[in-house]
Amino acid sequence: MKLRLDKKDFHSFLRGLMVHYELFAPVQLGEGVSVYKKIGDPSEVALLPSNPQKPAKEVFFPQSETMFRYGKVGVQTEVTSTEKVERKRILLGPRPCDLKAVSLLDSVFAGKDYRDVYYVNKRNATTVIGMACDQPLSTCFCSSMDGGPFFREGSDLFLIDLGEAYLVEVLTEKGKAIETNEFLKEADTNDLELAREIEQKATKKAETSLSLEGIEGRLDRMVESPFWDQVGEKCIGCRICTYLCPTCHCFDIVDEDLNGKGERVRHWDSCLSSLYSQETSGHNPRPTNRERTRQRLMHKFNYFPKNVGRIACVGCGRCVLYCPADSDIRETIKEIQKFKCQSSNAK
Amino acid sequence: MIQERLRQKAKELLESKAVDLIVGFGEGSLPLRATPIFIRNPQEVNRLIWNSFCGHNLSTYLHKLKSLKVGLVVKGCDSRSAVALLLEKRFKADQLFLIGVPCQRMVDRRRVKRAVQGEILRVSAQGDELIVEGEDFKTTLNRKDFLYPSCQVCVHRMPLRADVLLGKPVEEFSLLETHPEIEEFLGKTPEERWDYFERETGRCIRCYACREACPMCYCTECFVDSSNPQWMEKGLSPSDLEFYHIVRAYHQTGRCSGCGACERACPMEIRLTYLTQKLNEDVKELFGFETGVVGDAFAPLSTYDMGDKQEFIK
Amino acid sequence: MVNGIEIGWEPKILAFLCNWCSYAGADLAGTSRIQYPPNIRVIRVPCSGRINPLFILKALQGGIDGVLVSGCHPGDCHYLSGNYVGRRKSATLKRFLEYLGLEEGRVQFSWVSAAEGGKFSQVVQEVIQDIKKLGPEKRFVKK
Amino acid sequence: MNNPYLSIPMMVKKAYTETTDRMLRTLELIFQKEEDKKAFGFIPGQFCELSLFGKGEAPLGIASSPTENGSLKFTINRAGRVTTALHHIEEGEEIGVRGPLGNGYPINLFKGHNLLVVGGGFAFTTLRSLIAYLLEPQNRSGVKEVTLIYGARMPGLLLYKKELQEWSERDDMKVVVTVDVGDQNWKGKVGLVPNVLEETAPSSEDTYAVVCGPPVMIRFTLPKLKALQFPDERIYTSLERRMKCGIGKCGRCNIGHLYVCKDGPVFSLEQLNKLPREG
Repeated sequence: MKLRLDKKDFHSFLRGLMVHYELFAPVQLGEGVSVYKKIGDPSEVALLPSNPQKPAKEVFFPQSETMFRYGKVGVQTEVTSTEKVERKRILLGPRPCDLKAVSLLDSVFAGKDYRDVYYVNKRNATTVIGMACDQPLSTCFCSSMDGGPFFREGSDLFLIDLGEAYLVEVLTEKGKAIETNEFLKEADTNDLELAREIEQKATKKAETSLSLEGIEGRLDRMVESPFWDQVGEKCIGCRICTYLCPTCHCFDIVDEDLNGKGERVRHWDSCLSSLYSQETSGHNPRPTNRERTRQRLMHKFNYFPKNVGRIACVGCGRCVLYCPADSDIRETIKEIQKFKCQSSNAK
Repeated sequence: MIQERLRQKAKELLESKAVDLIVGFGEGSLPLRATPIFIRNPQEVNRLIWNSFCGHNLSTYLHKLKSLKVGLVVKGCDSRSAVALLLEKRFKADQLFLIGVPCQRMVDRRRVKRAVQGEILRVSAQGDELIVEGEDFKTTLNRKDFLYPSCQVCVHRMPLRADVLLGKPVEEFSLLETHPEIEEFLGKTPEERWDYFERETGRCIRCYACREACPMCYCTECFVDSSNPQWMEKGLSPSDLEFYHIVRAYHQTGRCSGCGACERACPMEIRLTYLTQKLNEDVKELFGFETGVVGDAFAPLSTYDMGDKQEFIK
Repeated sequence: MVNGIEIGWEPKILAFLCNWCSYAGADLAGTSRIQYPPNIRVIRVPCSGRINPLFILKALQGGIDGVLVSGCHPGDCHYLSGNYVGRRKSATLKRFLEYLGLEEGRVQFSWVSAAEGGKFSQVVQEVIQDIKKLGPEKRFVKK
Repeated sequence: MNNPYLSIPMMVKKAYTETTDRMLRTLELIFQKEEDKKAFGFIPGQFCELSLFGKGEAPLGIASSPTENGSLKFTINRAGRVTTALHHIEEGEEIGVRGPLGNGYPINLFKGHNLLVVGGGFAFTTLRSLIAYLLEPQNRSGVKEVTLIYGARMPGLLLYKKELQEWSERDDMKVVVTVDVGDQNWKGKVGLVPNVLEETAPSSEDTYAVVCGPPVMIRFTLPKLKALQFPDERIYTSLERRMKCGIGKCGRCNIGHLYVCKDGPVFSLEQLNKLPREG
């Protein structure tokens, strides 16, 4: 089903949705700086031409999330979990890369062994209105990661910006609940034609030639390679690439306490932090940037594929854009791919 | 040309084994950027570059290179950080060979980005001009209008200490009487100032890039990570974010060279140098001290003077 | 409510007193029966130079409305120079916090000797007065 | 849906210090709810996250045997915030327990074979669970010969002394207890665990070896086992890593594609050889 939503009606459309749903969408915190947040009024929504700094994973897996509250009742401790999601939710505006990443996170948090209720409840309660990426950047490499600027997986509804209006594609049963909205009209052939053109143009623009073939196997042989000294040398050990990565999902669990009453909270954590794997004794199995940067890359391109069968990188380019040492994961991948030739020649 | 001399010097140093490696700037993979590079092989010196985008303060890498003899490419601010680190006995002076480069001041890529519509794909600098190109635009910008905030108020463009100085000395700026941004900020009411601080730090995602980019942040355990005592929580509450940023900045009192690495590293574009610049100004006014300017002066908070001001004490 | 401050509100003030002078001064105020209001909570520290700015910030974040740091007069330090070093930290910290927008007077400093029971009481009263005027610390406290 | 981050309440029935350095303390916990007691089934080698509200959680191997019904035993080394607090908890107080977590020792694999247990220091906890389990009359016939080599730095640091005594008096197992440095009252063996192992030279014939101890002990013990011709697939060890969630999500105990908390903590040497060497 393909519908048309005039931009002049956009705020009214959102206001209508907000009667039934909590709305999460990009909000601008400063010039050029935005994040996904819960919306109080449609005017806060800022659908910018490129990705917000923080990825959409934050809506399902917040950077800082209370898991339960506790308090003493007599000698016993009463625990109240905050896992329940009270209202249905809409996530508006994530691009295909962020949504592909969410599907990867699904395999972690909603996978076969243990289901993470906090994530799963939010995920189940949420209808996703994805957004076509009509202006991919030179740092994007989604098309090399089995995605693309118009990749629709993960969206219940999919918006394509036509200039004056959005073309709204209804893709799932969940999305159908919204198609009856009064501001959605049937799209005409011009709209469809225009959308097709935009899609073709963007898809062409996003073409990249980064090859990932055989990377998992190559990394298997590279664990002890001096290559990682080189990668780790430049890293300053901040957490930008992991916090801004739409697929990274490490976390820490801590208690925040005041006089016997408090909360257990989980915060994002990062394998690039020196303290992340440090044990209480002071021993650290990943003592330097060499092991830590290796962990990050191995996890994305070797461990994750081993466990789930998919690479845990979607090519959004955030780590390329925001690395304070201007490390470029694409360059690193290329070097890993080159590594194969050297080692096979040597053998 | 500086770049040529830089490569030549690096080659000399590596070939004569005067240093184990050169830490310098290389071509970044994106326009408007350079990237830190580590060169051990004299054949690779041609990867070294010098241009308007060499903003990193490379002395932040020194902590990890403790067992080596390092040839470090430094600007004015970077050399001051290196001197401050020597003062704090982070390494021995003979471990370090400072390759000083007079700084033409660095271009703030975010300012340039804001000046144009669309993605920047190519940039070239010619004298005072920046030629910026994208898919469907090409503009010429005046370099001077797009400097980093920290570079705009920089007074020591020449490395104050260097084992070799490349290029002709540039004119030093006269000492600014006041810092315009600080002046402006002080013109606001305390409430407005706090609101600004809260708004800026409110964007913080606690990636600690400001800390990691800073050459002076080298504690093995940062106060923010300490669990015993636990000074603060690790979440995103405004108070905790403010706590972190107050103490991160305050820990730089009398140690900050004003290089602006903290601010440049921040992915959320939080203004940070207006904090450290103020501390620098206070330290100068109260104790007559500037970080890394006089090599053997005591760090101001590790010493005292009988005559220090105390009108604020009851 | 008067000037946005609730009637009957009493400020909580934390005083870091150096063991050798100010704490003894406070003790003297007590044994001499010199009165001062009970808004103050005392933490004894070995020296005013021992004050880590984190102590002050942690107190304010935890709901303290005002902080007083008090040590020996210049020249009297038990450790010879602790209060001089502390003085530099105090000067820079006070300026910095006020620059950020914390109200002037939230964090105060004094020299009180072991013989100055009267001065201690007076300083405490002044600090309480100042903080009462400022009202509860709302900017930095963790809500 | 079941929330894997919530703990069940248990009560501290008994708490006592184990060692003379007072760094090790054992807590015996009893279930507060009948349904929790019923639902809690585990195998030796598994661990739990002990939860103290306001302090956090600490992963600890279960020291009691599944056959010791109705209660769980943990021996806690005082190291960080949570474990220090666990040293201060008193009898009658409540504590949260999340688990059992991890895989545990491959008991079914051991069936019908000999078993060599090598332990050092306070890593002995889950080994105690394993031995206590196997010595139960209904399980004893499951394995053939059982040999235990256990060492500590000093006599005062040996865990579960009473049980060690009982076990050594049994005729269906061989017990060798050693200390690195003895004292005037110590009449037993003096020597490092790897050396005592070499000296004892148990046969590797039809035998599985389970090794648990400080990293340095493991490092020197493995070559000795190899010299005794234990194959890698018959050497098992329990890994220590920093853990938080205990269910393979939070990421910090990740080694290669495995998570120590979920896929371990018990691994065979054969498995470990295939993983990136992170020490």
